Amino acid sequence: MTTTTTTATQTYREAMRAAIREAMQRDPRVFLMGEDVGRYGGCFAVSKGLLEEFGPERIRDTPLSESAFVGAGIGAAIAGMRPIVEIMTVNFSLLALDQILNNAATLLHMSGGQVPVPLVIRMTTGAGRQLAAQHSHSLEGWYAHVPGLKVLAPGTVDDARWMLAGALADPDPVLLFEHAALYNMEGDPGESPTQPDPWSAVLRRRGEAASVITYGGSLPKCLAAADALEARGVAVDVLDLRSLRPLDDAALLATARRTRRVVVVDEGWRSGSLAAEISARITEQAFYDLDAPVLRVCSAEVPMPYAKHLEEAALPHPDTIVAAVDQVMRDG
Amino acid sequence: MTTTTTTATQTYREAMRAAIREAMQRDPRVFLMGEDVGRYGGCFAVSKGLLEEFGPERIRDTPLSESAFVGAGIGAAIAGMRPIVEIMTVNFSLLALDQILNNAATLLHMSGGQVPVPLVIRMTTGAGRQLAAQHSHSLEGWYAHVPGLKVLAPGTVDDARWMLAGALADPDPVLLFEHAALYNMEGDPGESPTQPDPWSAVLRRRGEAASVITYGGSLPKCLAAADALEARGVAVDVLDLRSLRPLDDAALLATARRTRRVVVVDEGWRSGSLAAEISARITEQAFYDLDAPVLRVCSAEVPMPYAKHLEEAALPHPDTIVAAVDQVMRDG
Amino acid sequence: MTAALTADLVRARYREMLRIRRFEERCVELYSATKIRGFLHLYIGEEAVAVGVMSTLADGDAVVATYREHGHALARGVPADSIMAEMFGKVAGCSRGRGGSMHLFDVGRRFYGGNAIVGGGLPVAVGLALADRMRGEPNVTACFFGEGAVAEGEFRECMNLAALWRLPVLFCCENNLYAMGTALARSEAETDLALKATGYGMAAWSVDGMDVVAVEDAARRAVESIRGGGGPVFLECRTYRFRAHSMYDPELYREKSEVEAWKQRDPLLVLANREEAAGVLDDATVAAIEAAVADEIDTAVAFAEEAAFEPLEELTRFVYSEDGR
Amino acid sequence: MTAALTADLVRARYREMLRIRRFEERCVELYSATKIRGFLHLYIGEEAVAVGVMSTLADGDAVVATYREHGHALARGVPADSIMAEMFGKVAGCSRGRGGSMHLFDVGRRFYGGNAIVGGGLPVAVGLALADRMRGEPNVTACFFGEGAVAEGEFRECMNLAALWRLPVLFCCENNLYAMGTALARSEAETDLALKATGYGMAAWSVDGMDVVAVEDAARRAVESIRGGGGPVFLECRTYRFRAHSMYDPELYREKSEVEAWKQRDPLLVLANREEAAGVLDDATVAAIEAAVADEIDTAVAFAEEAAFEPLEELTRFVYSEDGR
Ligand SMILES: Cc1ncc(C[n+]2csc(CCOP(=O)(O)OP(=O)(O)O)c2C)c(N)n1
Ligand SMILES: Cc1ncc(C[n+]2csc(CCOP(=O)(O)OP(=O)(O)O)c2C)c(N)n1
Ligand SMILES: [Mg+2]
Ligand SMILES: [Mg+2]
Repeated sequence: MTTTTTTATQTYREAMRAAIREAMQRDPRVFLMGEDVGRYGGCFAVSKGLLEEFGPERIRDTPLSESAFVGAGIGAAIAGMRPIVEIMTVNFSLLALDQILNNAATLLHMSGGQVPVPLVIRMTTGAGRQLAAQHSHSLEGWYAHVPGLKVLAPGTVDDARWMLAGALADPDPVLLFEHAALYNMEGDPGESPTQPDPWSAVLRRRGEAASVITYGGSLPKCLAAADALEARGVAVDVLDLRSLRPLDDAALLATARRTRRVVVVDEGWRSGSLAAEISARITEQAFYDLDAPVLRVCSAEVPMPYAKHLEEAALPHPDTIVAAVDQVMRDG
Repeated sequence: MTTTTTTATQTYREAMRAAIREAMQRDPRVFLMGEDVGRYGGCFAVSKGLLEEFGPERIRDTPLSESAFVGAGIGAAIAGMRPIVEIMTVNFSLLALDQILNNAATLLHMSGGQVPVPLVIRMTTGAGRQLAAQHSHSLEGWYAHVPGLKVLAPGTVDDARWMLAGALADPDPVLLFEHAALYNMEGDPGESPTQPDPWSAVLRRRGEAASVITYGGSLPKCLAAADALEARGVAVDVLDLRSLRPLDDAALLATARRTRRVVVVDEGWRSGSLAAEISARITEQAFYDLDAPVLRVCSAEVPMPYAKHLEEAALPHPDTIVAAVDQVMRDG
Repeated sequence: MTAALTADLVRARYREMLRIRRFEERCVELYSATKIRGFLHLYIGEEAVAVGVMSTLADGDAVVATYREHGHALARGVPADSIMAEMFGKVAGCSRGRGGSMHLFDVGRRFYGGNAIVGGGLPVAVGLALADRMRGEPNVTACFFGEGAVAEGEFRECMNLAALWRLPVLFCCENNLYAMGTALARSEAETDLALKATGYGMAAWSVDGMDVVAVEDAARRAVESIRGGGGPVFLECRTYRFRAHSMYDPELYREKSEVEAWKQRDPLLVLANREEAAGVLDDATVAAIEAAVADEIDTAVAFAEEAAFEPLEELTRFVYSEDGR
Repeated sequence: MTAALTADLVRARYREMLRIRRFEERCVELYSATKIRGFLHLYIGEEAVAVGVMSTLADGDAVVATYREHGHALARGVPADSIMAEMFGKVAGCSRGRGGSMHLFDVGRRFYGGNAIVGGGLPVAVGLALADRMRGEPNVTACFFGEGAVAEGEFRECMNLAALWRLPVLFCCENNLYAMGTALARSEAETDLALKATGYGMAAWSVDGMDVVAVEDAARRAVESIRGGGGPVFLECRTYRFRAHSMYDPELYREKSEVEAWKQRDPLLVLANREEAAGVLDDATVAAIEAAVADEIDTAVAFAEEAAFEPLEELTRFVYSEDGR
């Protein structure tokens, strides 16, 4: 299976492709289904070449019917297959939300434990490419609100390469969010997983001054901010959540209690963001250990504008993250 | 217009009906559209009798096509009508979410201010009637995450009677959430609005011991809890948010700063709940004024079970609210 | 085929329809007695559809139904006691009391619920059929839904997808003329439902849904064609709901006379009046069937009464699988 | 009707199609120059559809289009400079730089965008028509969408709703055979799109979408019938996209030869070769039109270049109306 061994550095896109290929080679129950995953090669070229290798039955192009093919993934999973359903972007997943929330997330419970749904749904998320108000949402925090679903957000090439296997091994529905801005990021995922299972958070940087908690597309921005702070002699923790549901409470509290100052960075709109949940959890459980209120760096509350300067102003950036860290260190 | 003047006490259902009737009598652009609003009389009997009074053009029964008729409401609003679209329950609104989020919430922005959408969408929300996992969601907090939308949650007969006019007067899309458990609640809305506009929170009880912040279907539970506490000599603030987006920050902070101890009560699932946003906001802005961490009383993170004892155990109750207040008073 | 309807089969079908009828009549009493709560949607008047179609399915076939599914569950062989216990909210229920009337499940019988979102079960049915198809299993998935669901985008997407991929799905549309209070003509521009299937290149036919023999014949043809690889079939069963939509329906939208007229075509009467039934359903036989059915239901109610409630500590079970993490 | 196509009209239609062609060719250059960003979907090859249909609409009529709408905006009369400025992200753009290529708006011309969710514009179009209908306005709403949208539940719900309520909507399906890389036959079980309309009891016909005269004739018939109260019409325009789906499409899904064959039916050639055009489109005339078009586009680009960017302080404007609270 030389096709699946990874040679030194590759892109996030290539890593995700290698993960899908490996899963399909290892388990005949696995198939990929979605719009243009086959002949077109995938709208972000993730599945490019897989049609030739696995054929149209297992690399299954679908009509533009998000509700039907996501629901079909649920049914196929119930019947014992291991579908990977690709939704081009999270914006379009709204058309399949009834199936995801009313079926995938509830069937196990409604049936008293009889109907697990071992389905993996992959979709891109996030802004930054001037795609405006209908193609730039970050709704992974929304999905993380729903009991019955699990939500992963690979933010490194390593996780792009190795998280999928964990998602497919899980007996319940797992949503995998790939930030479109990460596809060209390069890294070396190595020959085997180096990280713990997908469900635990990982400390990507270690420092004592403050904790920066983030995930997915915001991780590189936070690492850049950490570098900038480092250059000024300020060392911070950068905690990569990786799993948005379940959240790794232990890791959240550990970093918060150690540095006593926390900044949460999340590309979602600020009000009702996942960052709010993290802030609330830390405050509930570590209030007396904090020297300052948990701060949030999120997107401006605006449907994403097209113009580059406006879009950039709406999103978190290393400098706004640095500013928030300076702020949280001044506080208290 | 004697039909619209209210005689002493009436139910929340009757108050909402009077509000719709009044709006339709006053403005020919207003019409009600949704599943079974006409011949059936409304799935919760809110619109009962209106078909006879206004006819099938203005009390418009629709097919089971949530996406089409909600989107049609958007188009009609853009063209100058003032539609009130009724979605039977929030669970079914998922089928119309693409229209609500990708169109209603974005058209004004995408068009650079040219296309306001003066649409009102009414829907029921909440659990408590043993309707199980596909009919018991409380997703108003989700909608409150979306820039471009406004979200109201009448929790009293008074607000059921008078909030709709404010929603219809607003140039932007307003979602009105009616908790199904409130329809038979009785009260006297009076002859004219006594409360401020719908966008500001109202203190329903005043006390110094702690602040209970809530809205909609949880309001009566919080008032019952306040009574129980009162009986023990503990007087608390009960703040009724009324508007979930925009949130009345000034009112949140005022009560938090005065009592220094806050409990947020919200029927939504705990993780990613609106309660999390309120906790985060208060912590961010009033951290040093708090004597204890903000506590949340939410629903258990489970798709709602049918069995009565399990459903009750999953929901907030006066006693769990009282327990949380006792807790927040012990803390710190 | 009708020839194949022996005296035994006449009795069997009559008994099956009567089971559903009496079971639901008892449910109404138990609802008034507040033993059963939530929404309760009665199938009374439509029994011939579930009984006729189920009698053509094999054990390996799958079934997806709606919130009006007591009849489908009973006809599929889900034990009456586990259904009754479910409606009582007991742990012995077929969904452990988590689902209630709208969410009956029995995976052992490939009975996949019990879906309370109109049209929401169709994509799942398409997926069950896709899995069978990809694995080369000879199974058929029977998906039941009302004519109101035809207006939902999900229905239309699924018809196309199943036809496009030639999946083994029997789309069984129970056309009882109303979706809550909305008559078909106020819901569909084209009220000939079978005609719609042509827009998806799908075989379709309509049948008298009050005649269990006619339903069974039509369904058998459909299932054979599907199993033979002929692709999905749309079967419209013309039927009628004798009772209110649910327990809270004042029925403002239809005339009592219309209901009475349809009651003249009660599926029990229609079967009894068929020639194959001549002499088969004499008073003694019917009385015996009634007695057996009453027995079964009494036992089910007793079972449900005695069954235990799930302990509160179990509240958050079945949100995630226990073999998961 | 064809008789009505005077020499002036031949020149006008040719010029209008050429405007779109040259405008988009310039957009490609500007995209490479990174003046234009985001997604850019070209209409090149399909110009006859927008030009033919728009020429049958009145000022009071409304238009809803997709993300591939430069041609529709230009043909509807949205000034080229405000469109170009929009793609440059400038405040002088027709959507103040908030929308970009996929979200062109001009309410003054009842041009309601610019929708980037496949099928997402249809419900809005139905609502615009509903408002006209309820107010007794004689307007028609023309809704453009690709054949890929036909698979979406939203399309099907809207077809039914418009037909059920007999709303004045022209459903204009631009069948260019592909939805990104998905050929119609891999998307629809029944590829005869007009046939689908019968499932909704809607009038429907197909037309050669490469022949502006044929499109205009068909659209005029449709618009007259709709305005006359005949209910909605589904018009399939058979056309072809000469360019890639967007700027990032390797076009693995179709043969170069297929593209070349369709280019033989370039709408500019088809019009030039019609008898009405004989002698009308001589070299001098075409050269003059080219010059005028080039002028207009140069001016638009210069306008866009010089236009100002919206100040950052304005970022959160237009989330809510300013006359709101
Ligand atoms: C998506 C959705 N919309 C609305 C409802 C509320 N509702 C429940 S049953 C029903 C009528 C369905 O009619 P039909 O499909 O004909 O089935 P029947 O009840 O007649 O068996 C409606 C509107 C729902 N459950 N789901
Ligand atoms: C709901 C939705 N799903 C997927 C997409 C991604 N997408 C953009 S254009 C397109 C193809 C649409 O094809 P068609 O409707 O034929 O229009 P065309 O591009 O050919 O003009 C797709 C799949 C989208 N924008 N919206
Ligand atoms: Mg029905
Ligand atoms: Mg196309």
